[in-house]
Amino acid sequence: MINKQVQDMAAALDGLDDGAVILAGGFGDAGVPNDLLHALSGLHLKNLTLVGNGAISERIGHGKLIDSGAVSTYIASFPCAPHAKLFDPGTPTADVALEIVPQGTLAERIRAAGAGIPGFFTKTSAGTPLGEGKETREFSGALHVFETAIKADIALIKAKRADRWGNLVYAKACRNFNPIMAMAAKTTIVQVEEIVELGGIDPELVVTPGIFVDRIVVIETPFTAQDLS
Amino acid sequence: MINKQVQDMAAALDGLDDGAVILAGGFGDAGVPNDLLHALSGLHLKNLTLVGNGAISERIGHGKLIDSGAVSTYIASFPCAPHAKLFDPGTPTADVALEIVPQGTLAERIRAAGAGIPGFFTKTSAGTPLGEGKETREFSGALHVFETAIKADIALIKAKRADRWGNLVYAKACRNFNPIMAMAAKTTIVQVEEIVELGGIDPELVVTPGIFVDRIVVIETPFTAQDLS
Amino acid sequence: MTGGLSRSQIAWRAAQDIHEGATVNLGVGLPLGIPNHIPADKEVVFHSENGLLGMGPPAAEDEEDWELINAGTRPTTLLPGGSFFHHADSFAMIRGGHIDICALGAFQVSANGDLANWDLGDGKRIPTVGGAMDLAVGAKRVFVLTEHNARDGAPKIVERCSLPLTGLACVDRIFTDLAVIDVTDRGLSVTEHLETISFEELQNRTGASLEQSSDWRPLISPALDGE
Amino acid sequence: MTGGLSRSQIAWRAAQDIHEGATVNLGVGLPLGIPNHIPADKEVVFHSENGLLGMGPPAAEDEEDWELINAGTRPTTLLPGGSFFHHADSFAMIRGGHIDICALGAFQVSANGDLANWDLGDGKRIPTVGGAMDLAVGAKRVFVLTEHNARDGAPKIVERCSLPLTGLACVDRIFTDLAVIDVTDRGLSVTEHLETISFEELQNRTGASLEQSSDWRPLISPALDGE
Repeated sequence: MINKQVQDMAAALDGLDDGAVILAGGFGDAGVPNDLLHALSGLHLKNLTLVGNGAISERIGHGKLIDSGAVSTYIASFPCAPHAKLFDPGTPTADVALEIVPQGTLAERIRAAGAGIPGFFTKTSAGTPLGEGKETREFSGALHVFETAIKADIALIKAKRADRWGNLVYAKACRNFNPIMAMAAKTTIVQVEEIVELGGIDPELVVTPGIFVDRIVVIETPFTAQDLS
Repeated sequence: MINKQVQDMAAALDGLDDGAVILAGGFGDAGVPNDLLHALSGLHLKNLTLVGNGAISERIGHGKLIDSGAVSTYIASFPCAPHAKLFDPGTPTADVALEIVPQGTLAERIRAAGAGIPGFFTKTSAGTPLGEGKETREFSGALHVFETAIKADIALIKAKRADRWGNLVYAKACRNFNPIMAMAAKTTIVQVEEIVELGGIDPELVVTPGIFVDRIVVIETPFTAQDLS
Repeated sequence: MTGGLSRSQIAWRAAQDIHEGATVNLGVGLPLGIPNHIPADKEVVFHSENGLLGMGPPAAEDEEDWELINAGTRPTTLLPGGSFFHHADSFAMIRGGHIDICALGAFQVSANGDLANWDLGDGKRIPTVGGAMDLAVGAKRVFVLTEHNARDGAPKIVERCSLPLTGLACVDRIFTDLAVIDVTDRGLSVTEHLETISFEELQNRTGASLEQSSDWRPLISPALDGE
Repeated sequence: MTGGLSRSQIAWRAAQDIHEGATVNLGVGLPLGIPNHIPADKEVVFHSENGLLGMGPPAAEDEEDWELINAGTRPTTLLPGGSFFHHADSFAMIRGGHIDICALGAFQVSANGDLANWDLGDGKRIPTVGGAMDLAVGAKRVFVLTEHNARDGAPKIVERCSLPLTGLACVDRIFTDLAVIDVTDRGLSVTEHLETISFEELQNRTGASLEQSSDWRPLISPALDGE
């Protein structure tokens, strides 16, 4: 019988190692796998490359993992919200290497990795500082840059509901990067609020088919930014 | 008020012209916009480029439009089922130019057009006759070919249900090429079995958001291969 | 500084150029005022790049749903007819030219429509690009809403941008507190400006050469509450 | 022609190499027999490139649903846990390396794993590639199920393919009526063959050089009904 549910965080994060490339979902605080990220912070790994849209605070989610010292490179479109204590000179994370990627290019590079496309051209960032040093080509008279897939070892995903095959549905604006990140890693680890019986998710409603999911851990009440206060 | 529904086939196909590039959905007979294609056959246009997975018979769908003499080029992965009377020497459609494209490459080239990606690399067809003459590049030691987006003037789509904004849901295996083709044309024309009130489609269940849809025509009982007998 | 339009009036003026049925993405700052000036009977579909189409007004304070946020990460609402999708699909809408109008703020716009709006280039802050570069080059039409001059009086419309670019030749129309200016193949064309200033004065407050459009008309905005 | 395995037995043998939980795509011909030999208590997820995961057995004759067809365009079924998706997502699964095993038929397989299975190259038929090229290079492991020799006795396993290729160096394991052969970096390695024929006889019926695997064992299949 296929059953991708694991019993606890330790099992969910088993085998993660120093130097891994990790995709972590979410936008703002919506869809951020905070519980997975916080548990990962506690493993004291080193030299992780973290990929995600951005951190909202050093106290939660992407920011908390970065602040724990585990991350040497952060690939993001909006690395940090204005008031987060991250990356600034004098903070513990001043040495984290930042790679700023336009949000749509970031999404497409991740989707490309999941879809087996090693590289593609896009108009986004052509002629700007973020396009500097990239191969360029004209299409229909407009300058484009060549972008490559971002493949990862691990994807950390948050979804609303799963079944034991790993089919996932999300809540509202909490899809964001999660469905495409689930496609792009060797091992995809998901935190969900509940697991329903097989067949309990309408096949027309599945957003992430189970083929993209490796491990599921149930966190009934996920940690959110509302819990910080 | 936004209302993309048009009253009849004439209004749905209004403005189509000789030489247009037309995407038509479907795989086998599932999701094929037969009624739109048959109405288009009656317009006696010329030199259309038709793009789709393949024709199952000269009497229906893609095959009927081709057999009507309107199509000068067919871009397809499986141009014709074994017993269809199409393309063979001596048949009326012997002169139709065929461009055979691997099915996944066809899907990705259409999706690329919809997503504003002018070109991408894929391993598919590298080293084969279908990759001949294409730009090649190695990634991770494997030969890849460069493929370009297939942009179209018109997409002919079949869906199950729509609302007046053009949100679409499909039935089971009838999605196939329809959702990606809806993204890739200047004008997307959809036949649906019913239109429900705005809000009548769960926002989590929308497969094609209305942004991709221009005209909707209701065909309560679509023509299918079962009607050929 | 002048008797120019208020921020609400700039948003009002831009809203007049949004047609019924348009799909519109709004950047932060001035553009966020636009929905306040779309009449209730004119259906406009707002896109939020974090995966919403058919976005409604911000959530009421006692109805905040943190699973339903906008691109500014604040609780919002979804109208009937709305839909949810993931980031690759959302930016396919943007990059693929499916957004009719994107309204953005600006640090600088150049005579050929180059836009600088993401990095002040002063090294004081971590640069955060978000979706600005994708929106700038992807939308069918790009509106810029901006004060005509910075607080120190420096023109924001310039011959060439000195700040790091967001996109090349991507801006179509500029709405300021003084004027409405189209970016054309021949340069910047003033289609409207306040009657209270002369064309020469407008030119003096602009860092690039302007021409007056053949269908020029005065820039008029109603008085608006709350300014 | 020989006392080799029946077509069902070839499918049975391939089915033994499909692990529980595997996601599997089946090409037309011999591979379509594989599901008949997966025990009911072993969950295998079948993918159909027209947009199904968790495909079940073909639809019963009185329960045909023409909105639910397989890649062969015949009515099929969906198991609990199944899902529907569009063609770009379906081939993202294939091209992105998410399909564990793809089982295909073959006209020819070469010593380095090149596959020819889509065009006989005789100009007699319109060539129809379908998803063969994507599957051949995209799946994690590619199984080929084929008669060891064509009807005229010509070997289907050859030094170099003479027919138009489907994919380069893509085949991992070949199941025939006579043997199970792995494509390795050093060439073709026979892991199993019928005890009723000698290695020399197998070599004589093969168009490429074979070596016997160090963990060779006899190819044995149960008698199967319906042959």
